[in-house]
Amino acid sequence: MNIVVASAVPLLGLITEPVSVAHYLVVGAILFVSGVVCMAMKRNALGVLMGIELVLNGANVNFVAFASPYLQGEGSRSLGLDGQVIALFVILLAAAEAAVALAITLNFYNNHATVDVDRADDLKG
Amino acid sequence: MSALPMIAGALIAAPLPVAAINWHSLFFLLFASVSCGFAVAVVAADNVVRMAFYLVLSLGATAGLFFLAGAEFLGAMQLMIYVGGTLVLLVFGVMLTAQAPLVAIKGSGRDRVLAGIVGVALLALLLQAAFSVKPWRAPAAGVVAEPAATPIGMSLVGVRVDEPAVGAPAANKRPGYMLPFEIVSIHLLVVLVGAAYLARAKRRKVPRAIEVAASVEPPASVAEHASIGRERHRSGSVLAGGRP
Amino acid sequence: MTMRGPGFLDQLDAAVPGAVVGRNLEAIDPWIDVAPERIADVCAWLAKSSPVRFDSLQCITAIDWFEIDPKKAAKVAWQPHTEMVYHLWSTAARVSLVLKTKLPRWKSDVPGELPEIPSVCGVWRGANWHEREVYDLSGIWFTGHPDLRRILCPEDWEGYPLRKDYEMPLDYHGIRGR
Amino acid sequence: MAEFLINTVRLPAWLAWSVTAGVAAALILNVIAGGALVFIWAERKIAGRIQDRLGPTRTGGKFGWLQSLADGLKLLAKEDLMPDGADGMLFRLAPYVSFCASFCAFIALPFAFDFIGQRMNVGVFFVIAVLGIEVFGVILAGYASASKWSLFGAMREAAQVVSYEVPLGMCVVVPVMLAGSMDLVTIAEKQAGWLTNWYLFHDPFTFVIFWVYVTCAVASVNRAPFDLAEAESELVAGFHTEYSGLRWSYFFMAEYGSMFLVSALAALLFLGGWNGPVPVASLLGLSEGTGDTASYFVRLLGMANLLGKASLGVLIMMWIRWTLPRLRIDQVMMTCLKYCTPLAAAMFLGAMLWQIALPGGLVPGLRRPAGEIREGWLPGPGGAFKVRSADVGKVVQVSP
Amino acid sequence: MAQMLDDDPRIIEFDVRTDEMLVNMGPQHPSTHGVLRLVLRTDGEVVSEVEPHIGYLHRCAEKIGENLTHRQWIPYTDRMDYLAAMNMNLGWALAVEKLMKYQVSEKARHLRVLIVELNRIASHLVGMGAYGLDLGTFSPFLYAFREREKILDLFEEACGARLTYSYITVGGLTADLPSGWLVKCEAFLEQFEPIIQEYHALLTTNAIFVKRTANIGVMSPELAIEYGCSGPVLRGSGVDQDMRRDGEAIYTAMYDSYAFEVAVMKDGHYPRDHVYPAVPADAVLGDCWHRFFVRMLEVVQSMDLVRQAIDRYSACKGPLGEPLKLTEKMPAGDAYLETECPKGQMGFYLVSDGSAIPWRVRARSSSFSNLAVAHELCRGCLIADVPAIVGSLDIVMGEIDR
Repeated sequence: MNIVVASAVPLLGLITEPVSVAHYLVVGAILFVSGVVCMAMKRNALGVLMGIELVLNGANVNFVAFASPYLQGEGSRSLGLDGQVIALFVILLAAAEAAVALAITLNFYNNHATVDVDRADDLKG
Repeated sequence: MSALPMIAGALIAAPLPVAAINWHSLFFLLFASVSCGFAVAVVAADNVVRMAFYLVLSLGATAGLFFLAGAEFLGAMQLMIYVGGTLVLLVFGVMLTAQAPLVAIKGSGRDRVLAGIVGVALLALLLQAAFSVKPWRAPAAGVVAEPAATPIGMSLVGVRVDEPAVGAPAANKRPGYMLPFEIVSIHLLVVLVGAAYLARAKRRKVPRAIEVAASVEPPASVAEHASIGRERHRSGSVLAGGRP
Repeated sequence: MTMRGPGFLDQLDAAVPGAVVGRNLEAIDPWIDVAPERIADVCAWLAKSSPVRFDSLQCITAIDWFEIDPKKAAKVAWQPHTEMVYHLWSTAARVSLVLKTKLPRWKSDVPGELPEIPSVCGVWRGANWHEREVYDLSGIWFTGHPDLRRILCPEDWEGYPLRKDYEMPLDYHGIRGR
Repeated sequence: MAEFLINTVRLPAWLAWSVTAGVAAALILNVIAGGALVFIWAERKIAGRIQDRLGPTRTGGKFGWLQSLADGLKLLAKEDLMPDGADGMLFRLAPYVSFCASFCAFIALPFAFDFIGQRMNVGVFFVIAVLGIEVFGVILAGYASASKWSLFGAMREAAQVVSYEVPLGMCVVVPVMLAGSMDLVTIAEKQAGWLTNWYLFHDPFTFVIFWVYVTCAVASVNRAPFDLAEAESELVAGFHTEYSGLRWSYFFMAEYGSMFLVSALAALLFLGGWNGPVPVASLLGLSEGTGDTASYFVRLLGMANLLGKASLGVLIMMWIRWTLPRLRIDQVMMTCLKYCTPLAAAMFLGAMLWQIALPGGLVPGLRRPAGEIREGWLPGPGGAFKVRSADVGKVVQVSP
Repeated sequence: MAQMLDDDPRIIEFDVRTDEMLVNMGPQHPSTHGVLRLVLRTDGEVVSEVEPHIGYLHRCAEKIGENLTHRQWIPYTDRMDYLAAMNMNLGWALAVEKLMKYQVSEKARHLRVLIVELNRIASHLVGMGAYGLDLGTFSPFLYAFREREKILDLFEEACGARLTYSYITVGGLTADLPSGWLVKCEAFLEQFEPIIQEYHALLTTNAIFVKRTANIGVMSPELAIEYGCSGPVLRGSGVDQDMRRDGEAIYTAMYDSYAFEVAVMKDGHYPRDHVYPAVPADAVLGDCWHRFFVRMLEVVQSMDLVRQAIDRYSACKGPLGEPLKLTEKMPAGDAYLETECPKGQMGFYLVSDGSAIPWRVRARSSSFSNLAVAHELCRGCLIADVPAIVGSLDIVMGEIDR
């Protein structure tokens, strides 16, 4: 029955079949690419910061996926606890990074009255 | 685009038996679409405040994905630190600098096209990698995740209590995370101090009325006023000649 | 308290010669008449150097002596003019003093040109609002006032309501006046 | 319930689970929404009594008990206004963000043994984390309103709530440490028995930290004297200055939801959860875990217990609100940084040392046996080992 | 430039740079006591400048006064400080009587004292309650209004009005008290006296209240005098001045044989005629707390005066006397008189050309001068302090805008 429906409409398989690591990886990839594009495209320093957060989250999704006991086939290896701990460190470092980046942005804003990263060209010869 | 009519057609022709729905997958789909959709919205939005809001939703949905993957502690952590802490900080920063001209700085069209091409290319690469992961549709059934909070806590103080993966060394031989934990702690402290130092600005201090009052000499007239006794006075014009 | 009564006036005369141009010590509130251009000097002396420090300005009043009815105007004993009245108070000695000064109704008798008088804001900071009010309602220009603009009426109000010949505008931004 | 539906009513499994989930969700939502209505009525009544007047008396007959409903109808009928310069999307979304965050936290809140939306291994953590998101709605509302007063309110709220999360977290960690679990059900179960088993009376440090928790909880849900974000005498109405009608009422419901939540959390963490001061059920020989009809009765009793304690907390917040003046923003921040945080940290340390020095408590007989084996990990030779479930609850001799 | 910044001692290192923002507080704002508009220049939460804008209630009562006879203008004085209309009536009536050299009967004199002191209590109750409201506590406001209602009931019985009385008029009062009024008044005082301790518990000594008011908006005596501040605002700065004791003879004669001590801090303490809570350690003379406290003391002081007035009034046997005719002609000349109203010294200046209609009428408002000093007090305070400071000045817009 399931197979019939799934074969009739391939996308329906998404909600009838259990998810696997690959699903998570796709999500992670989309987050990551969004972050990269965001970093590249935005001129607002805070926008760039948000891009970084997205990139880190994309990576985190991967770590969690590889660590999850739900998503692994029988006998396959998972990162187990290590994946979660690494993701934890990523979150902490992201918080630290956000604090410093925000401080730099505010400092930049104090000195230049703008948050446009293209205007940060003081070191240009 | 052709998928939608197909789904609709399939639903009409052969109604999807609700029993066939894998609820876990459905919720995954929900969270994943929210997460990815708002991540793309962050890229697409120009208004920095809205970007921050989309980011909140995206990261919140990611926390939901973590919960689905059995990483409850991590999910709560994501909500607490990321969504509750980091992003409030970010929104704070956005508002501090959100003056009309800065709210929406638009990138140039060339940048956009370039970023789009690079992004699509990168995405293609990553998706290729994602789909090549071995167990594409062979997840385990009936696995119940162990509560992870305590093992994570124990591993951070250097003791591993979780079940070792297949082929890994025995429980108490595997490395803990004591040193990284300490490094991160120190790092956070340094960052805290550094950020506070960086964000300062010199500015002219407006003296508070209290300080002004405190800095002036003790008023002479207080003594003068105090010297007047509590006897009743008859006042009048100074020109009226002497007090009666 | 020997420095009261007429003796006080002599001191004032000596300190600011020629400022006091008249006096009435028999009135209910005895007053002295001051030359308008010397009012700031007199006040400064009264507030800072006089034996009785008049440290507080209670009230500034402008009285418009002008009779619109020509029949009555013919009978009155005075020429049309504006009278400024300053009520001073000494917190330490608890005595009051009334200063009066006469101004023309219009500067150089050109209607629309406000009569001028030196501001006493430099003597008492509290005079600021009082002078603004007098300017607003009676149309007296205080020279040397830091921020002389209307205070009770709207900024774009026309005319000076407490002048006797004031006529309420028929219309103010679409609001019927009379 | 699901088992009952599957086995007795012969429903298909998916339907049984859906029905169960639906009933649970509806219960939570209605208990909270209905609770908000009751609390709004209670607040008006209490305010009235405190201020020497009657409060609502007419609507709905006696005591004006339908007043909140009538208010709700009035709010529904109000014109839906949005300021000209407002950011429309964010302005509309903000109340729902606040509302959802406040109500989401109830998922992990147990009302009695097994009466819980989703039992979570990290329940406390989850509740605190989700509650923290409520501030987003407020910030967005303040920003999107395009009003300076709203922005002031939002900024105050952001600064205040984020700061108070630190001492609040520390206060919460103490019961977590004593119970050895972040699961709210476990924490409450550990306090079963007589009044003396409550963590409030565990040791002097927990007694002090309870009051720190109360302070921080009042501050983090923005109630007087910490209601800086909506300080009506300074900021008109703070972040919801520009809101009216139903959208405003969502903020209101979120506020009452959060009030109830932090009160329930206080009851669970410090006041024995659903365990009454006197263990009536166990004295009668009943147990809540067996699954028979009697156990349901015990659970209902426990739920009444918890709701009573949480409502008491809410009532105390109302009492405070109608008694005290409001603090200034710098004083609020100072209270947090100079008093609450160091105090919470010191009490945390103290409670930890107490636990090591006097594991059985001052009067050993009053508490559960000290040598009872709990679930979790124990240190042993060559690393920690997991306690076998069969050993949990056994009492062993502990060498001092 | 950077070097200069480093050297200037007034420059401190502060956190993130913020931008100045102009905020309108009012004219529709919960804590501006009517239609007052304060333009705040703020830097974050810090207020660098406050500019009051007034005139929203202006109706040029002085111009109206030039078209009415002296007694006809009495109702307009009601509408100046509508919270203490009796005191306004009295101020104008005495100014006219000063010009006419008229003396009211002994009985009318004591009745006037009785009435205005009762009104002072009512006014201070509103001031106290509204101040609590400014600081975010609602209940004391209603407690204050509950007691004020009883005073208004008494007034209603005496003159038929609850807010704008026109009771005291030129040449006396419009009517004598109804029978049994004094008993009710005494009963009220009896019942009211212990309640004052409740107010002290809820506000004066409340820790948060003290934190919000002590050392906030400190006004030096010089500043207060220079701005012509008066009443509790002036006495809160430690200046010992009360027109009931220091004013002109025609006014102080009213209080002859009355015993009262001016509520002002002298030699580090307030008058010790009653039991008062101690001054908190944080409070500085001239701050909001002292201004508030002086008002609280004056409530007790006025209660004493009312009791004394009741005794003296009941001892008077003669008739109350009729007020002057509406069209009674005034002598030519001018007279200025300041009376001690609850908000401060209210001055009325009257110029007559010999007819019954004054040539010029001038009302010198106490709240006007008291508000003028607000920008000095608010400089550098926090936004939350602005209502605290403006509230402690206890202004009434009807009197400021006239």
